[in-house]
Amino acid sequence: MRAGVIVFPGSNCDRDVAVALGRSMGRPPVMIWHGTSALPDLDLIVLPGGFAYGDYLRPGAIAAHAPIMPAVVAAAHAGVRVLGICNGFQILTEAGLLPGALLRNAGLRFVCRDIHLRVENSYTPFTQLYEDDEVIRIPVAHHDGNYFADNATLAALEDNDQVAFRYCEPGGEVSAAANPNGSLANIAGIFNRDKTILGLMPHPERLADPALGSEDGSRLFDSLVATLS
Amino acid sequence: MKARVHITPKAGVLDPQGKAIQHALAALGFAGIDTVRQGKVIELDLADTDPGRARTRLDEMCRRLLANTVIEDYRIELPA
Amino acid sequence: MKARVHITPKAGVLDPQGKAIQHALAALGFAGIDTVRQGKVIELDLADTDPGRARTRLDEMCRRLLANTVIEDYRIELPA
Amino acid sequence: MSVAPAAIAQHGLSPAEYAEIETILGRAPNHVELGVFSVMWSEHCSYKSSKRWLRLFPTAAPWVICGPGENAGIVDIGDGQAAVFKMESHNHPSFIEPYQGAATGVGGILRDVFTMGARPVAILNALRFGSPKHPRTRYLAAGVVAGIGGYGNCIGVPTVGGECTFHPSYDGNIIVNAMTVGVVERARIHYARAAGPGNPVVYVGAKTGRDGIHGATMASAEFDADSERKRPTVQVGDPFTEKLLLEACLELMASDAIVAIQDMGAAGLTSSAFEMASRGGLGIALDLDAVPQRETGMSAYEIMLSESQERMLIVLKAGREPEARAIFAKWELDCAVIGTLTESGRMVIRHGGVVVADLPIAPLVAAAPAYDRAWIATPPRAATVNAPPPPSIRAALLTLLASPDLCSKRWIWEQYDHMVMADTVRRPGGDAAVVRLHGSGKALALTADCTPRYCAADPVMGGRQAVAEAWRNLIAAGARPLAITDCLNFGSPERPEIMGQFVGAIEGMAEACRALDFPIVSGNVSFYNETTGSAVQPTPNVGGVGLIADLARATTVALAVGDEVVLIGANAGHLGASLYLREIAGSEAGAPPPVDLAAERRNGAFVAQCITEGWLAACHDIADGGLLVALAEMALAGDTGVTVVPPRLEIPLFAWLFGEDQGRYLVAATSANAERIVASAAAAGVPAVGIGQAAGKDLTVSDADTISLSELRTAHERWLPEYMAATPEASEG
Ligand SMILES: Nc1ncnc2c1ncn2[C@@H]1O[C@H](COP(=O)(O)OP(=O)(O)O)[C@@H](O)[C@H]1O
Ligand SMILES: [Mg+2]
Repeated sequence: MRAGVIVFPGSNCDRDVAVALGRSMGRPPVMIWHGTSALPDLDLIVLPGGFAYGDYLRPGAIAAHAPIMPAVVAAAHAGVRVLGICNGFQILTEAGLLPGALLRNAGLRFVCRDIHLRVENSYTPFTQLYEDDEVIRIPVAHHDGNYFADNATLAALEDNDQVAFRYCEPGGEVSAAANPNGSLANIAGIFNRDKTILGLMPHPERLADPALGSEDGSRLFDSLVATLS
Repeated sequence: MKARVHITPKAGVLDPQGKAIQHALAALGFAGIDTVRQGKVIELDLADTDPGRARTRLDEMCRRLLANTVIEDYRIELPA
Repeated sequence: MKARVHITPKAGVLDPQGKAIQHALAALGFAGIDTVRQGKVIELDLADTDPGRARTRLDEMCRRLLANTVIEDYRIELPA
Repeated sequence: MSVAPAAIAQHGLSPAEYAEIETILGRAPNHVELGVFSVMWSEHCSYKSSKRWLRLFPTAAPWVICGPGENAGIVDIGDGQAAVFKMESHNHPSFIEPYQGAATGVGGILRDVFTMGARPVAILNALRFGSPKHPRTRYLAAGVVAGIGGYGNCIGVPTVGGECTFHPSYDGNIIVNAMTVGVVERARIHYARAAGPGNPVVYVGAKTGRDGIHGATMASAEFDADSERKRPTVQVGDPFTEKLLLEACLELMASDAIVAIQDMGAAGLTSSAFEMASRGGLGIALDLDAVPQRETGMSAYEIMLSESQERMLIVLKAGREPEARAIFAKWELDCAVIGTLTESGRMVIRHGGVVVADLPIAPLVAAAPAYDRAWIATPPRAATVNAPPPPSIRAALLTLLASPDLCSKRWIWEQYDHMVMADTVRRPGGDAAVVRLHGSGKALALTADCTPRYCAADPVMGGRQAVAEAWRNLIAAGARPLAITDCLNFGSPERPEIMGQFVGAIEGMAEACRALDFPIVSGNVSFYNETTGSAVQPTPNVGGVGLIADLARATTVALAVGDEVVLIGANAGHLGASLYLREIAGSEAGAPPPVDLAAERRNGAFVAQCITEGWLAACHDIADGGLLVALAEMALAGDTGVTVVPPRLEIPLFAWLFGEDQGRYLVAATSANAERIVASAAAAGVPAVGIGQAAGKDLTVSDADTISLSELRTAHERWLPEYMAATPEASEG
């Protein structure tokens, strides 16, 4: 698998995701500066977490217009897998590659903690090493992760199995109490229609190392390696 | 020319900030406040001299960058 | 009565948001934009019927909660 | 013509200090020069009241690479790497504008660390707020926490630990101290000593505006009301620009183009230029027209004194400017040559083509005032207090765990990204945070400590205790304590009682540092934390750094079923100045617990040895609230109950449970290892006694005093979120 991580000014999880991907791939991904306009040949493009352009105006809004983005959009349309984590998810919605938007957390505060996720669709290149309805533990760390879409969009997401993960209780129950940010239908991550693009607010790269307490996040990267190698 | 762009959450879109302000005002003892919405205002100093052209350009700026029309409405204000 | 409160960074106070927006607009090819400042606008639905009293109350809300006058200016807009 | 007395006073200079300025110059200073003297000779920059006392600190050890005097301290952590750290205050700005004040405090201390070439890997914060009942406390706490998070989260450095306590003495003066820890390859350490006449002086980072020009100097006659209105006293931070500045600086530092570099912090361009030149014994010719400016029409005075954030001053090797320009252009930051090093020993400043200041550097820095301020020792308090027994052990424990100082600070740390960089091995909530050295099996243990109520009762003992507690926390985390930084927050040094607190705290800290081989490598002093004669409790915050050579040896505080719990250290049931006394009996009386430094060292060495032997399943030091609180914290962390079986006691049970004697740890181990621990402790002369066993889901002291973990957890977790949610965050009280 050939993987590239886009580095925007203000990205700050670029190294973290490169390390986690590197563990799964056996070699590091390439790092791609936002200011270039051409991409190398890739099987996977990762938009990492952080605060691209300080999250000013709206998180992801300015990054969605970075010089590299037309190439990312073109590659995505050509079927190259794209993974957006946290700020990367915000950028994907702003760039129109994923539907909906991420609003300020309902609690209005930044929230950094482990949460539980229920795997909603394990038949994708991103999630094939998870089981359907499996509960995994992954951290969130964001101020604007409150997923919103209008009713028609939401219905389409559900109908097409585009919801990837939902915030849930440790036992798997999807409840308001388990929702860290007010997201509609407890949505933590979504696919595009073709399941070639995944955006999610939680950070799988942060629990992808036994020294940090869990490898629940590794399987996402392992899934991609298994599919794309 | 000085222009102002007002960006507000679309009707139907949750506005957690507005709700929090409303709650806080009530708790501070300010009664009779029905709804509160929070938006952004962006003030720009434009080189344009023709208001019509300025409006067209601002409209494009809003659609391309300043507003996210999935969740926001915008309104352009130019000097009369 | 619908009221609007505009809250903007005081003159001379750094406005990183405005700076970033100006920069981004330039990168998108919008020329001739001199300065950009970003502020907040808060829209309130008040039970008040007397504009004078509404203004006094809004002024108090601004000072106590809505604005931090160390770094922000505020302006109250009531229907004429 | 001499400067008018009013202008001298407005610049915070005494008549004697002004006379000294005329002597140095042989003439009256002009307005720009007066401004320069006023900031360089301010308490903040010159340490004029504290200098002679700071010399008491031990600052050397074989592993210390750089002690006080640079932007941050540096210690060797092996394998060609070094840890760089410092703590700093932003008390006053945070009181005026809590979000921006705290945010720019974090920004400033980050720069102090990366200016030395280190990549910041962790932030800590020490916060002291007024009484929870004070009308502004909630607003201030909410803003400060959001501001620290807002800056650290954006720049992508984890905020991994800190302290937060409440006391009415901080009603009018909160304490906001931030600490940054960075890691650097030894060969890439950069210092702030100018060298090489002819080398260019380069300004990089954000543009200069009229931010934060000293309040004291604002009323000066040269300015009309309008220019005053234009000058915000509080700076607004831009963490995004700081992130770019960090990456750009580290990229340039990877080459050998830099001779010297210093951040522009307090007193901005003035202090960075004077300090770099003075360290190198050189002069600088500065051209202010070249300074990147955010606003039009700025005066020389304003440019020299601006405290705009996210800026650095660099001395480059001549000819390397294009390299620097290319890197800063890539990161979209300003980069401008604004001067040249000279051999003149003078700072010659031009603006609009004319010389606006011409000052000798060495006399200005060397002749900075230094005072031996009058001080009187804090009168001792009675060693014993009359502490009433609690209504019940159960009720007392629940009250303590739910008290503002002891309750869980989760509400705070969940607003901080404490995991970014994916090396936070021990997250907030334990003794010390543990941050892995990237890509290795080693780690740093980090802690911030101080018990102001002890310092108020007895500054010497409180000073000792702050250092000892930091040391103990590092030991408990499985680390070898290396060194500390500090931030000394006190009232007005012009009052002998306050100066007495300061002197006492320093004496106590220095004793502890010496006894524990725990030198001070950097720090900061913040005086004048008082309003209308009412000062904060003396608050010498200590930030400790330790090394964990093998991550496999990092401990946890979490109890597990089957663990035997052993108390290490003597328990005399000391209740003076304790939280038990304050929270249960409503009294702040009494002397603080004595800190026996020899015992402290012995007990700590013993615990460290147990960790090395692999005997411990869990380890926690005993601090605020005493033994039972520490045990409850271990039970909650492990979600495992525990039954306390006290040994035969010569003191009341509640004193044994809630006393705050120092030098103690609770360790957990298998019963075989517990036996080994008790036996070897006896041989080492360390008190050790089994006090209970972990099992079930209750904490039990007696049948009547059984509390379920869920009840404990609710009590521990409830107070802060409920308090913060209770009423709105009004900015005016
Ligand atoms: N309490 C203290 N203990 C030890 N060193 C101190 C203390 N206060 C200040 N220093 C040292 O004095 C120097 C100047 O400190 P400071 O002015 O705060 O630095 P900066 O200019 O980076 O803000 C630093 O090297 C600092 O480490
Ligand atoms: Mg410094």
